Amino acid sequence: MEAVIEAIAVAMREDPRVFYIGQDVGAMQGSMQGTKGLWEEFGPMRIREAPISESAMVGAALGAALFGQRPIVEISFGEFLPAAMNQLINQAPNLHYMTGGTARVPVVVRTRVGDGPYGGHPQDYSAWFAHVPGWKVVMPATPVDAKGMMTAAIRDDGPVLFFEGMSLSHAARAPVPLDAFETPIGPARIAREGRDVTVVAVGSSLPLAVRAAGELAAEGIELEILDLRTLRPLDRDAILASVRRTRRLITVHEAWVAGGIGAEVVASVVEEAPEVLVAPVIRIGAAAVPVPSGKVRPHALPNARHIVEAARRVMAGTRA
Amino acid sequence: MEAVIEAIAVAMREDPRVFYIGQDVGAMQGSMQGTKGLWEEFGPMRIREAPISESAMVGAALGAALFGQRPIVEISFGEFLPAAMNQLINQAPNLHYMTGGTARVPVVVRTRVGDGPYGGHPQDYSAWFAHVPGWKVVMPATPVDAKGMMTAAIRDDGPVLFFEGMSLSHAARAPVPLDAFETPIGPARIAREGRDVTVVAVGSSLPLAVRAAGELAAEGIELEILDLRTLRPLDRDAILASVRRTRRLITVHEAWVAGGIGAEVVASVVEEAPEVLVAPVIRIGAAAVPVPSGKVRPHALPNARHIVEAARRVMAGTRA
Amino acid sequence: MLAPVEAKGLSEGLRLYGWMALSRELDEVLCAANPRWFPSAGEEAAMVGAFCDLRPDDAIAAHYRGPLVIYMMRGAEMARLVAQVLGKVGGYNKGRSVPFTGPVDLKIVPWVAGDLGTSLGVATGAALAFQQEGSDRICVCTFGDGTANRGDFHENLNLAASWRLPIVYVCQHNGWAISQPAKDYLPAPVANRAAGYAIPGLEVDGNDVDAVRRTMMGAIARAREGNGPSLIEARTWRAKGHWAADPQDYRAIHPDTPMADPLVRYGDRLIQRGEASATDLDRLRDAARAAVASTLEAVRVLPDTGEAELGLDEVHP
Amino acid sequence: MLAPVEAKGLSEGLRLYGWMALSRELDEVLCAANPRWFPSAGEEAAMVGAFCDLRPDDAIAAHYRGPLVIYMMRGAEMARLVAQVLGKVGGYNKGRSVPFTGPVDLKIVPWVAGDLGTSLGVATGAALAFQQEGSDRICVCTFGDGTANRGDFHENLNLAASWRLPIVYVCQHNGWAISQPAKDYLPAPVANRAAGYAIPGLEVDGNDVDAVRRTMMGAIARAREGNGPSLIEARTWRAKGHWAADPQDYRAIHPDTPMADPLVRYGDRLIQRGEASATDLDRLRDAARAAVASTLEAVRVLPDTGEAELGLDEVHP
Ligand SMILES: Cc1ncc(C[n+]2csc(CCOP(=O)(O)OP(=O)(O)O)c2C)c(N)n1
Ligand SMILES: Cc1ncc(C[n+]2csc(CCOP(=O)(O)OP(=O)(O)O)c2C)c(N)n1
Ligand SMILES: [Mg+2]
Ligand SMILES: [Mg+2]
Repeated sequence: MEAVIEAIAVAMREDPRVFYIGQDVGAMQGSMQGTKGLWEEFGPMRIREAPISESAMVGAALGAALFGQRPIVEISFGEFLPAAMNQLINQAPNLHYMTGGTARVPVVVRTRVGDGPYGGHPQDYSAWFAHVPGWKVVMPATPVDAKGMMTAAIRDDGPVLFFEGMSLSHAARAPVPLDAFETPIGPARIAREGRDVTVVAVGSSLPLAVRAAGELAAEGIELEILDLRTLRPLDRDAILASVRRTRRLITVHEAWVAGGIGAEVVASVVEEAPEVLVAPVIRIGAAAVPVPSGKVRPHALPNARHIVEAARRVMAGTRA
Repeated sequence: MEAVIEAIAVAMREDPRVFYIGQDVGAMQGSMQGTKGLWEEFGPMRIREAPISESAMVGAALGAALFGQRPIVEISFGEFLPAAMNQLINQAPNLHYMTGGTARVPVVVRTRVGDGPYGGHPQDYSAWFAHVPGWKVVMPATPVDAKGMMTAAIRDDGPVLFFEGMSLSHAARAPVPLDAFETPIGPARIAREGRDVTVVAVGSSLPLAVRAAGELAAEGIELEILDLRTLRPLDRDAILASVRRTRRLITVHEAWVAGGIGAEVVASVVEEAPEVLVAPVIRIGAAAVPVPSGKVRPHALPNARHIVEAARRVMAGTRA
Repeated sequence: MLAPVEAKGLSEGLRLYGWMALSRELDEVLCAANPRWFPSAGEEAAMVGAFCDLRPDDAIAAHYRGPLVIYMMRGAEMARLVAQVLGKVGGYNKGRSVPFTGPVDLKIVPWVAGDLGTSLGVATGAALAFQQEGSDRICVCTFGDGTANRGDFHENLNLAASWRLPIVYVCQHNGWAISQPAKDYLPAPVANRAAGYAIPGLEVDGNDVDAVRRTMMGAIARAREGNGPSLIEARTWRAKGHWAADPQDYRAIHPDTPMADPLVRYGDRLIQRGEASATDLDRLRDAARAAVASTLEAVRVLPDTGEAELGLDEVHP
Repeated sequence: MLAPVEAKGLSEGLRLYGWMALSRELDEVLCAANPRWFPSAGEEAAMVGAFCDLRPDDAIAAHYRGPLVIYMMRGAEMARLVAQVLGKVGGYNKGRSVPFTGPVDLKIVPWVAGDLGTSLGVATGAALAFQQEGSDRICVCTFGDGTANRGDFHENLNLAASWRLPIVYVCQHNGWAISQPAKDYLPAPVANRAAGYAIPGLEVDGNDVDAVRRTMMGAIARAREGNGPSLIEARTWRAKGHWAADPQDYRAIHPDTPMADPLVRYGDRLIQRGEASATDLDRLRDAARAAVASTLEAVRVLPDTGEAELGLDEVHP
């Protein structure tokens, strides 16, 4: 996503401590052209090409951060996060807390998840990290947010995991402000107002929800779409406020349903106010199979039709 | 836990394809004496001591399973699962499905989590695996279940992750049948009947719930305790049936709350019947910090008092 | 369909040439049909030489670049493999995994995700199974020079050496990891790493199929006799891009030195040795081309894999 | 408190002896006070020799066995470290992490979990930071012979070699990984692995502090001058159990060969060299013992760490 690259370039111009670690981020300009132009501008010392050693890449970024730098480390695809998992879990989120609050670890881990033009490596493990205290986990859904949240992530003094939904690289070009700006990590955004059903959408599921809303409006069903933007910390207030208005809830993301962030969204509502719900909630996500790499994939992933049907069902299930 | 060792010994006597991979499982008899007697009986070829190479250990177990053996691989503590994460995530749960349903991978991964006499390595990452299609994930709470579920796990033709709550090794000795018997993977168990609040307890949280129930009974609050036993597949029917009776729900586990299995339990109820809940649900789990290794640890983990207070709150929150 | 290669009466040399030629032809056609296919042109000697002297009951774990010919050498059907690459029904993997996987009943370690390095673990486990069962079966595992830097390489070689497992690890060193040249991520030859595990470490000209086979023979015998693993580094050269449609702009920035075509080299040798005439070779190549073309034609018309293969019931549990 | 060691006028040799003696005394007392403490007796020459010739602005990542003396050499307070081991308030880690961690402001890579091997990654990152900032600071990282088999060992040594990072990796090879003898998991010397990364790999008598220092000096200079990493294998011997209360039954099953006590060896050498008398040594040891005893006394009476240190607000975010 060009917006992300812009945010990185601006930060690297501003702050010599910001540098980048990744695979194929140099002469090739990145997987899916994800670092286009950076290597030319900043050279091989600040755009570092690493061996296929994901654990060492993340460990090195953590150590560099601990000793004064502000690295961004790219794991080409989210499917490779497990290869760096002990650095990502037993080190990154612990360093500040376990040192009695003294260590600072300003690291951004950037990665790509889900379906998209590339097709490969579609697994989305984002929910794991939303489970782990010490991480901030973001998944922007629009170019503007992608830029603003990458800027916020780079400026953050702790570890931030930045997920790019691959299907969004298809997204219609929206105008993105040229200057550096921050989109704060945490707050969700109402992407569409509507009175009938709250749809909490994550990353690349946002356009699906928007499409579904258009279709449903014709039937008189008005979706309120909450673009979650941040998986941890969760914007519980925004979720609850919206569900209080609509009294119905659908969650949608590309990750699996069981134990996905949708479960946490649902739980956050019924921890506060189960009585607001007038219909069973519906969670939409990947089918309960390892997400296929082949042409079966689209059938395993959420689409706008799922949302349309879910909305009809929750409306029908209304007991109020 | 001796019951687990017994299950393993019986299986190894019955089936020459069953063997064991772990660290310090030989002359030392295992971390926390977890393989006591096995090395003496079965020798170093069937009780294999591995280098500190968790990823290779799990990979080797998967390959051995794919080629006709039935290995049990022990990762001494759950905190080291991330070191084997790509084998655990990108291989184990995928092998059967991705080969068009042809590969069989009868592997048991055994590990220890949570607080306990040892004190170290308390992180509990079980929720991640409950998120991933292709895994069965069990966490028995009693010696009888530990034996029966280990037997079931060994006999299963797919990968099973077997979590032992470390505090349970303290547990009061209960008589365990000597013969091999299977406790099926999947069904939860009503550990205590009660009309007022359903407490879904996981592994080492079960004794806490039992203790809390005793205390609350004196106040006239009757807990129904559901020993979850299996995190994936989740026994949605048992959960819903109990909550339909009590109309109130508390979940408790040693893992973190956000994105924990408690969230999935809650979601499974409100996907079916949000109207049964007459009070906000309460989820109890580790505090939102990396679980400390030092003496701060108990303050970060659930205890019986938390459950007692939660039960009082849900009873007070009743609107019906 | 594989008549040109499997035909009775062909000399061993011609059979080998036939497999390499088949791989080349198939590769070309797959690259044309699927821009995301990973070309293996130029690496056939390393690929075929690593696996051609195994028994059918041995296990194999082939590198993701160029494995299809290896699977066919073991009896996999070209059409079903091509179906995987084209996303058509009939693939062994039912369109679920990455397309360079093969059928497990032929003792093939499958590719079930695209993460590099983990196949070394499963391959090591196959060798462990054979040691457990007390047989003299072995496993051969190939992987790339970039993959050699994953932690799994180290853990598995050390585990296999410690346990004396019957396995041969072969690095299919083509000088690249996508756009990065090997000199940037490999400060020393991969074979040097063998000393760290007290196992043989051998570099070999990976574009000379005879040399690869000779080196493999020793390592295979060693494994079969219970003397443990070996590490072989077959030096070859990636003649094309990382993927079929790879614009390869990086190649101007990181120029490399081409290696002679292993197919041409081997063909010339067969002629020199008097084992074959140029016409024999042409005929084999033509037959391979024809077999590939007819397979492609047959597969192209098949329907795409679709919802029917989602297989919700083929997940455990 | 550290007067015996820090006292002005002590020769370099006596200062080193003093640190080693302090470590030994501290270890003994901690083992008595905490049955789960990990004894380091017998490994002092390897521990101290690896770190004693660094600058204060260099980074260190010490193996979990025996790091406290290293932290003290850099200025950490014994009482705060002892508080960590005893679970008392006042520890640098506020009772949260494993007790063998040290204060980060002294350029110490902290132990934040008990998983072995990951500290190599963070240490490598420290060296990367120094290269990025263009300084001549370096990092020294020690780890066990068992830990050397984690994938992180491989990935980090290769990364450091590829990028010529200013770091020295030192294996504190004590012959054991808990109950497993090194011969079962290390088919070759760890130093042999250096050839795989084209970096120096040096074995040294880890119970001879002078030898360790000499070997370190070369590696430190190399790193400081921008010539990249080295791998040193310091051969030492675990004189006690894995943990203080370890019954060590496995030692009868896997007998090993004791090594001479590094403290005695170094003391004798100082006497031979005429650098010290037996009385000097005794005095240092007595002073160390006294310092440890008084520290322990002071820490023992402190309250245990408790809920106040839970620090819900010290987690990011
Ligand atoms: C763990 C992991 N990291 C990164 C990738 C992305 N990737 C796919 S192919 C490739 C290059 C592999 O290089 P090599 O092992 O030499 O094989 P080659 O492509 O040269 O045959 C990379 C980095 C991956 N698939 N898995
Ligand atoms: C990743 C990981 N696996 C296993 C363990 C359990 N463990 C703790 S200490 C130890 C032995 C370490 O051996 P070595 O590295 O030689 O250090 P030593 O104890 O001998 O000083 C093991 C296996 C661990 N802490 N981390
Ligand atoms: Mg390569
Ligand atoms: Mg050791």
